[in-house]
Amino acid sequence: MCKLLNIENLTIVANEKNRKVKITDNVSLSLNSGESMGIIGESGCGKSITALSILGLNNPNINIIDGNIFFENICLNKLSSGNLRKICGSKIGMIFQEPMTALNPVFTIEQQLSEPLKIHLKLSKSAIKSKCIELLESAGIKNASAMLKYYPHQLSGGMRQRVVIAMAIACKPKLLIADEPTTALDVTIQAQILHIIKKLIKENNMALLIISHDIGVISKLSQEVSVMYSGEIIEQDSKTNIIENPMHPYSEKLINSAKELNNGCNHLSVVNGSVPRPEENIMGCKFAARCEFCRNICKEKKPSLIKKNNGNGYVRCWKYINDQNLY
Amino acid sequence: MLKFVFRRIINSIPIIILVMILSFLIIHIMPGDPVRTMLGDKASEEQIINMRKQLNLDKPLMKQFTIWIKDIIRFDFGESISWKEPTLIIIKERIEPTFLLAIIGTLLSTLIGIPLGILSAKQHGKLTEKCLSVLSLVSISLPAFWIAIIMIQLFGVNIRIFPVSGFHSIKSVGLLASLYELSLPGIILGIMHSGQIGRMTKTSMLEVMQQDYLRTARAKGVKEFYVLNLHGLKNALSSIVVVIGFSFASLLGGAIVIEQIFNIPGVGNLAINSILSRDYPLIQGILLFIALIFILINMLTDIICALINPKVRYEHE
Amino acid sequence: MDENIILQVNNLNKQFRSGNHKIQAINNISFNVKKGETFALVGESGCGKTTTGRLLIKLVDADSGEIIFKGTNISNLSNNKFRKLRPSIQIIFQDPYGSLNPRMKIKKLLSEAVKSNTENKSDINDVIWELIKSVGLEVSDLDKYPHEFSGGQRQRICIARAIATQPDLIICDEPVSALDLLVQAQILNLLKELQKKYGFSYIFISHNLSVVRYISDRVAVMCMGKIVEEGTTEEIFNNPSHIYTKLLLDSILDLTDNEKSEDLYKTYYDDKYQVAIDYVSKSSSKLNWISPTHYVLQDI
Amino acid sequence: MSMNKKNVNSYIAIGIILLIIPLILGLLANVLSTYDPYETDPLIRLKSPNSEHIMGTDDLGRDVFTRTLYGIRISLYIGFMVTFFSLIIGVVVGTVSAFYPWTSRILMRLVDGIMAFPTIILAISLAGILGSGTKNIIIALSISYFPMIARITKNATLEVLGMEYIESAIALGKNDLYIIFNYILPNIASRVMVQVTFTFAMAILNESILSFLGVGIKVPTPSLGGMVNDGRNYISTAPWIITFPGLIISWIVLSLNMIGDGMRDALDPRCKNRG
Repeated sequence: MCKLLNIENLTIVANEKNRKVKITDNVSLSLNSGESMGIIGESGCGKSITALSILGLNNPNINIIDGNIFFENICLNKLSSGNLRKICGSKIGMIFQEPMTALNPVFTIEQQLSEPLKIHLKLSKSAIKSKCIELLESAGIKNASAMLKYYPHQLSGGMRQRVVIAMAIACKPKLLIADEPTTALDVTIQAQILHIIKKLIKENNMALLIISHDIGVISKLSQEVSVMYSGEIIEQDSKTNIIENPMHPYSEKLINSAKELNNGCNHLSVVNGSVPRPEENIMGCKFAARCEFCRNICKEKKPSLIKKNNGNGYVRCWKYINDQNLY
Repeated sequence: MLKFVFRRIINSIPIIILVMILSFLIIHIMPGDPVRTMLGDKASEEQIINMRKQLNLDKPLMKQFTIWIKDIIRFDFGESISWKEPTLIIIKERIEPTFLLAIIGTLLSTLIGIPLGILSAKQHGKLTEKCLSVLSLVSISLPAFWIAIIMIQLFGVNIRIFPVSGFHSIKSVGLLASLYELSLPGIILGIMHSGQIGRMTKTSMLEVMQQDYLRTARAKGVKEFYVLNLHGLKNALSSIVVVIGFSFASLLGGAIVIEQIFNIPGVGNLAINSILSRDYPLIQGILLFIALIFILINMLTDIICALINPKVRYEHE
Repeated sequence: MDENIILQVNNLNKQFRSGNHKIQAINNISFNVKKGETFALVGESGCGKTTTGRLLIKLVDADSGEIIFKGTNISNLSNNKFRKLRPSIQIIFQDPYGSLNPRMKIKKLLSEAVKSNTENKSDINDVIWELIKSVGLEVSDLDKYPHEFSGGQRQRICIARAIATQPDLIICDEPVSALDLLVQAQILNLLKELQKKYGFSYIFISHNLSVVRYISDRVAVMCMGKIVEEGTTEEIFNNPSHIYTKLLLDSILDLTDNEKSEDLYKTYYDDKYQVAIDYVSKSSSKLNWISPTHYVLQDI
Repeated sequence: MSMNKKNVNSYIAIGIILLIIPLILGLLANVLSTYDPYETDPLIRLKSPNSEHIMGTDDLGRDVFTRTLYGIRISLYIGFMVTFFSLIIGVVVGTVSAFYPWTSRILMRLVDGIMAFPTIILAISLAGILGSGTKNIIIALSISYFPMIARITKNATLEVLGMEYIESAIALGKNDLYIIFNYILPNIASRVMVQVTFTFAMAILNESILSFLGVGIKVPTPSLGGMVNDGRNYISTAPWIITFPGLIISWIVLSLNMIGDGMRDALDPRCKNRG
């Protein structure tokens, strides 16, 4: 059976001034239809850029130099822009981080919401209107028909995000990409939005790719989790395994500090230092400088992503690579 | 929307009052006695006293000011000394060519400026954009009077395709003939102002092109043409409208130099002649008239902006 | 008055106007902060917590109410008189990119802060060296400009600036919200460590309950400009008594995804949120004391 | 702030190089030419450019090259003085009215009032009323141009005042003067400088217009605009009289506009790196 989404060895660079900076390095992901996958990582780790590159929405100075993105066996990154457009919004929907800026301030909600319906479904005018109301209601907006005449600035952040969600699912896409959908929202609103997304993917049997820096958000919505650090996937496993038994020292620290903060404790365990800048050229493991298990090999040679002994997950750390694997 | 228009009108009242004060004061800042300068050295003492009386300059400043304000409210902008006619009537006779010229200039500059601005925003960083940006820089750097003289020599004298001087009203020669007389100055003004409009279009398009909502539109599968020209341009339009309004207003205020060179009897021409002939009441009247037109156009552009962008409307309410 | 109380706020009010609308940003709030403790103001955006912080250092003037800092009522002090007191109350902001003058080197940023405390007689270079080390940066960093640092490092510089004046009270306005989780932990630990060393008090403003729970001794929950519940951290987290506090606590995302919480979600937040908001907007200013340190705002 | 884009740098660089040439010509006018700009000689009227008079002579037999050099000198001088006064007045008015909002009611209203007149009309009227002459042109143009700088200064200051680093300085107990000089001026300087460069360009352009229309520099004194006016009637027979001064005005204004454009692009957040 073919995968719904298959990202293979994706390497993305940004052209800055006179040099090229690697944003992601050999990222591979795959997702079956109806499944959900979360990508977690700190800001600047390349998770959003990976997600945006699926629909080719990155800035023009950011290019894929290696690897492919397959969606239903179609290679998206080699598709002409016209053909890619047919997939955007119809088979793949996207929710963005900033509800305040994601909507066009000079068009009404109806005008914006009806666009994907007009383009992909080619509905009649009256059908569009009733469909718009239906979509808004499914996104948890109560007075939907009144809402259609509003402009974005008349709505609160939570309401705008619901509109963005309604727009993303307008054509019942097979894959929904959510890029930090709740980061800009208050906690109580966050809970509402997460619930709506969860309900909608279940009802429409959509696959979900969710990007977040918050393990709490990821754990609410996804079955599989990929942990990214400085442009690389360092661990990939089921959610339960990642949360209960993270293997990579970085994921361990990340999960632990989230747990410590949530459960209340007297002292937070700390990882010193900060994420290396993308332009730094690091030979070995990117986390080596901050890792308490760092050995010589870690600084010299980059570990490869290996299958975990127990189960289906993958991890990228010398700790788990047997000596015989080093030739 | 009505509320916005109303508020906008109310808001411009203080500035109108201020403009009245400033145009009143302008005659009082001049060094020496304005009447003596106006009449020249040969004027007799009696003439000076009469003139002073006529212009109310013999009264105290506050009294002069109240008379000035009262007159303006009755649409009396003063009386020209050299023409012996009310300023407004003189301006009225001169407004037609200026108005036509302003329309031609603005229309041309908009038609040239906006597409080129969008093009250079799209081609940002590429050769096309660099060429266009140098061209627009040149267009705002050239002195209009110099270009106009050269153009007259080229297209009016060497190759006779354009008329080079004068203007006859629509009533006397018909619309087409009038427009034809204004074609060369109109083209010059259009090209020179297109630089400014093109630059503004480019700047605001570049800003809009960074916005998240264009990405949202692309994610919906909207065609790139509509992403830029529907989603993008409608957002960029309000700042472009401001520049267009500004350039229209300054043309209405008189393309002084162009009118002077092409010998077009317009408002700008009148202004410079009144200054050269030291006809102070006329200068005052023209200044006030032009400033009021300026304020009016500003008001209209603001209202157009509010129509385009609902956010502007609500920010003011 | 209690010797230990360093800041006492009584019946503070602040109204903002936007056009014809009046917004009661701060609605009759009172609280106190003791020496050496961390007092948290927690709530969602627009609840007035940031405004409270700005009122306390008179970046904005209050409409009515008293702010008594170390026995002086600063709310009606003129700006000129208050200027001398300013170094004793410092503030750390959320955005580490906007809170440092981009045109000054770190050395200048720190020395101007040290100089504001005129009582400081020791050699200024020594003080700066000690400061930069105490926040975990290198002496060589002094000759750099703010843009050369990461968000976490900049927040360290902000902290160094704040403690340079030897203040009694530091207002931390969402100091870790813009930072990554692991850097958050570094900064939170640094704040705790410095408090232990120098003994100043914090007013910790945050929307993040987990962070508040970690760092604070006492918590006030704000909603719509009112303090709806106040108590020690244990009391608030173990025995939340106001409907809004409960809602906030329920919104914390735990890492376990139990299916039974699904039903709870269904209509829970939409309705509960509205109920809580209505409840707060109607409630009187009467306090219902649960323990000597714990109260909730009473219903009408 | 660093100049990020390569072409931005080159804009400023080209602009400066272009500007240096007329600058040298103007400053060294009396060294580069031995002729007297006022000396008329009916015998050599309207001579085309030759080895003695490299830009030819005008209708009164004056050397066009010499007069152009002195014209550049006076243009640059007026441009500089106008920019200087507009900058000082504009920055003071702008910062004060941003810093003390109550003063803005008077100061910015005045600025709005002046800006309600089209600059060129205002400048011509003022120059006409004050009478021609270098000093009066400087006054007229300064009054016309300081409002724009004041407005930009005010907006930039308000933006800076909204930054949290200002609040942190207030919290340190710094006084207003300290904040203005150490916090506000360094942070608005670059934006104001862009406008200053454009003001310089516009002042030179408008000085030439005033002189062309006859309300600028008094007649025998060489000025670029005045020379174009003088040469107008001889354009078919002696085009060099108006060609060179016109070219030089365009040259100076273009180079200043290039510098301004380059500076503006360099400051533009769009060109900055992400993160």
